[in-house]
Amino acid sequence: MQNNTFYNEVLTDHNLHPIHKHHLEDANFSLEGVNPSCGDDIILNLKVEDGRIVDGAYEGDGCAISQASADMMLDLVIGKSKEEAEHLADIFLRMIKGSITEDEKEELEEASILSDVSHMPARVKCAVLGWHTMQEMLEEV
Amino acid sequence: MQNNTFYNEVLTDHNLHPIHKHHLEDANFSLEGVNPSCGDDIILNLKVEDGRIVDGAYEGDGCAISQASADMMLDLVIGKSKEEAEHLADIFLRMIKGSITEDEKEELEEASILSDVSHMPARVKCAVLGWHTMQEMLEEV
Amino acid sequence: MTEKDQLIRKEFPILKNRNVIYLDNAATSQKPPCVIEAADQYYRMYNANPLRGLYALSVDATDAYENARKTVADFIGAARPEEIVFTRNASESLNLIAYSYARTFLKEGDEIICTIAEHHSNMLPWQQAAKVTGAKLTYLYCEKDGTLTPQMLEDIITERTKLVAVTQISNVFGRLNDIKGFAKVAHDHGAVLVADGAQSVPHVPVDVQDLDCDFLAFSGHKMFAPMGIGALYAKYDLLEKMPPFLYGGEMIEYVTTEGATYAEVPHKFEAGTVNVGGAVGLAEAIRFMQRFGWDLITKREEELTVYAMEKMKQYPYVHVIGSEDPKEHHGIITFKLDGVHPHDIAAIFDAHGIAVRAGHHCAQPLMKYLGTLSTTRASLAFYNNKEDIDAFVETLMQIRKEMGYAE
Amino acid sequence: MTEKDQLIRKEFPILKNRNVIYLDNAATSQKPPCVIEAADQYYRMYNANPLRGLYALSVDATDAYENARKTVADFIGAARPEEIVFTRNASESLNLIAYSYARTFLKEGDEIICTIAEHHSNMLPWQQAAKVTGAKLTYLYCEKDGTLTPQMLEDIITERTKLVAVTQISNVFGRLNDIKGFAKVAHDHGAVLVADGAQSVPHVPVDVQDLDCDFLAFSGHKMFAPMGIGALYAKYDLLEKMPPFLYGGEMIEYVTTEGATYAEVPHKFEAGTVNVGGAVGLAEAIRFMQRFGWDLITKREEELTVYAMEKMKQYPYVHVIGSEDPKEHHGIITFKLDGVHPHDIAAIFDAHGIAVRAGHHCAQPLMKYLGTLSTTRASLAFYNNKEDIDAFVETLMQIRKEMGYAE
Ligand SMILES: Cc1ncc(COP(=O)(O)O)c(C=O)c1O
Ligand SMILES: Cc1ncc(COP(=O)(O)O)c(C=O)c1O
Repeated sequence: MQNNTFYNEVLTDHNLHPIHKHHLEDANFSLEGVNPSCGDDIILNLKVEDGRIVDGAYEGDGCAISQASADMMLDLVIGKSKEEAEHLADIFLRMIKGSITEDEKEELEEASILSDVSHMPARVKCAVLGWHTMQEMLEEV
Repeated sequence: MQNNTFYNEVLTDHNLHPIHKHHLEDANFSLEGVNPSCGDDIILNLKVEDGRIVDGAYEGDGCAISQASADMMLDLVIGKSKEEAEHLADIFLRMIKGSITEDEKEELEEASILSDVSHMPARVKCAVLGWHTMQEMLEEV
Repeated sequence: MTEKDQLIRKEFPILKNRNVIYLDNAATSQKPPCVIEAADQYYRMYNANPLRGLYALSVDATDAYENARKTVADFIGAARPEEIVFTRNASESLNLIAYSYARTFLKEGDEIICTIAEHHSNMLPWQQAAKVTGAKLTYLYCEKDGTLTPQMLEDIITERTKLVAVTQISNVFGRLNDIKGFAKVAHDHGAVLVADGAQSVPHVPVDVQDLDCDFLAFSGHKMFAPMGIGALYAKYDLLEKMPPFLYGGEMIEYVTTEGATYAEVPHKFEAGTVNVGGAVGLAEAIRFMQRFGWDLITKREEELTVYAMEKMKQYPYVHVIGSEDPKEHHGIITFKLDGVHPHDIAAIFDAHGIAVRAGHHCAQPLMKYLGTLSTTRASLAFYNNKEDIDAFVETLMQIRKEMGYAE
Repeated sequence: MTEKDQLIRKEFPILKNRNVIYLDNAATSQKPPCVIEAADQYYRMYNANPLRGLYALSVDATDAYENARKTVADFIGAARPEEIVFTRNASESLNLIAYSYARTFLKEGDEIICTIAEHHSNMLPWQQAAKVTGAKLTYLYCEKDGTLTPQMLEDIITERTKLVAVTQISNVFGRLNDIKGFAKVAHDHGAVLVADGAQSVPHVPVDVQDLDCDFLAFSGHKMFAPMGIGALYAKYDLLEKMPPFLYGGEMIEYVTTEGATYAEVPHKFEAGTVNVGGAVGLAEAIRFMQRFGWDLITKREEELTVYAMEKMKQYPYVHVIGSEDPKEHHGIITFKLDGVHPHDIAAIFDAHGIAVRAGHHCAQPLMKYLGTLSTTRASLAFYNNKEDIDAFVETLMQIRKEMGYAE
């Protein structure tokens, strides 16, 4: 019996004890992202001031990968400028496609533990749900 | 190269030089029989008096089997009573299904050369076209 | 493994080749070599375009195809081979009924009833037929444990009801519905009964004449046959009066620039070159099942279901959907595990070499009715054994821990 | 046999096993072992229900299926894999267009044009679509030798014409039509161009982007692949705007009791469990063709056609339908033999171990236009050789004698 499941402590911790899964009173940007095939569904809320993400949170339902990915994303982008967040999203999405450098991977900090998803085609959509939602949202900022 | 084709002299002769392929002025029964899948098409004409087939002929188009079969059938039934003709049709159709006795086969005279059609499923409809048409017609007599 | 287990397992080398514990049989079954080889043998010795050929190969291909039809007809107790139309899968069979029968014979004011427990393939075609004809689609709601009785149909059926669609075995609950009873109620009110046999034909003996259903749809690939071949059973007189569905070669009698007349049943529903290889594979799959026999198949599947559900009952975090009685599951065990999303459950099973399915099981309206978005399903075939169940349950009880729960 | 002949023949053991000279390739081709084995290998190592599975086997099955789609897309030069919908055969592909596109976007007063030379599968769906929508179906008549030019379309097309259906290679004449030219005329008048590729995709290089056709339908079984798999190519934006055809599992996004939203192109057109084994077989058949290459395939087929037609010309009782130039036949030689019915011709060929086809070739309106009910057709593949042609011609010249004629 193999036992190298990909659900390590960092991932399960973000899933069971998310830091950013809550309502955000004073958000000025809000967008729902869904994965029809999985039923994953998150609502991403950001508070953006002067082109900088000053706060963020998400709500919703989904598998551990979609939830933990959104939580780690918010860890990473809160406090960053729109451009920095877009840059990170770009790296993350390329990581999931399997094409980034080690240096870039480091920029993703904890979120880099999801790199194995590149070998799990059925879960790609879960991992990128939060990031795609943020990307789309930032186009409006 | 095998050479046992089933087109022997009797068959080809009835096809190329049919005795009964012509118009019949004073027919009192006429019916068209067709094989949609092959395009075989014959019009059978009989002159029936007092329950006896006193004359018969056919017209139409089709493969050698359908034409020769109709010609041999008319050879056989002209001069016979309705019941005798029906009896022969019954034997013929059973021959094509592969289930008659040698004695019965003899009753069919020349038409018995078509017994091999029982091994040629695609040609069964050709061989029985004339006979089926006659059967249907005799129901009206 | 028992000796019997080993004997059966020998027929499914993929399980060993891939070292997989395969518990997704409701999605598709594995194929024994005899089925694969029957199709091969056809291609190696008899392949031709059947039906119109005047040469030996084509006659052989026609025989192979029509004999397969007869095997299928006999297997489900049809009155005659012509009552079997070969299709691609159960979904196409159901669409054929919806396009040819429902769209022709139903009209505004009429009613279609289907149950809330249907697979999308036995629901969407009726939604569409209703939309196009103006008929009304009414849902028959099962109880939360999946119970559906003819009496429940009796309570909602009306004289306007023209078609009732019910699955014989639900792919979520695994419960065997009383098709004979439903057919009686439908007929008493002048409606036809469409049975979805996708999950039943592979797992329980089916006799369409006894059930008296008007239509039965099923797929080969769920019963050890290749993909790409399925069947529609319909009563002969219905097929006679239904218009064609797909138009083209092989289904006509005469064609002119103005229109066409159509070939005899069942050919009028089989447009274009038919799938002889698939039909031959399906016939061999049926003979394969018959060699083992229904006794063995149903007994093994039931024993394993009982064994699995007894074990699962011990574990408080797991909740099986449907009846508490394993005998009402026919090898289909759909469940929730507290605190873990089904997709994560399936992924962890996969990491342990176990194939189960997670999601809505093509039954979103049923999921919604049950108050969930998705569930996990283990589904058995008679080639599964106790070791499979042991591994399944052992892994199941580990998942919450792997996901960070204390227990 | 030349060395090359022998090399190619090794790929088709059925011809030796059955000792048959197979000249009915336009009906269906024989299958090389590599194709049979590719499907087998799938069933032995990768079989699962694809698309929704979260376990390794299912991921493998999905890859196998989607890679096959890519192989097909590349083979015909599609802009992207999503432009390929897998179907059962060319007939189903054409019906899909008729049901989903024509019945949705055509209305009373509109016009459909199809040629008189079409196979029933590219004519009956339009007759039906015309009947249901109230559009008018107009026939474009070819010349008696099969000639069809874009100018002839230009002469009859109107601003009301919304769809034009033309075969790329007729299964009776064998002539290659100028689809690019037809597409241009159709587009200039705001119509879409449906090309029937059933006879062309197996025999000549096809590049849909160069042709600029909107739809292309073809079958696997005529190009060395198993039966039961075919394809529809359509431009992406057309697929996007077309409604689904068959409804059921795997083609939806969300389903409620009220209705549904549909999956992305091409999945929205692939209801129910897909035929992975068939798709894998088709992809291998394409690689098989690519290993030999178009140069070899088209050259051999042309040489054999020239060789056969030169010989046939010597015999005064035989009359080939279509062009006098063998290069315009693409391996399809349809003919009449004076005084002998095609069914008898085919039966005599069969007695000599030669498989040819006799009948209307699913083109009754064309037969009628040519003033006949049926004809005989020999059709080649690149695995045929000169010995086949010699035997064919020798037998052909014997038939009248066997039928009782002096010569
Ligand atoms: C020109 C043409 N179109 C369409 C078809 C239909 O192909 P299928 O029978 O595989 O659907 C054929 C084959 O018979 C054909 O020759
Ligand atoms: C109950 C039920 N009906 C219909 C289907 C559809 O079968 P297929 O996908 O083979 O068309 C399935 C299989 O998924 C099923 O479980």
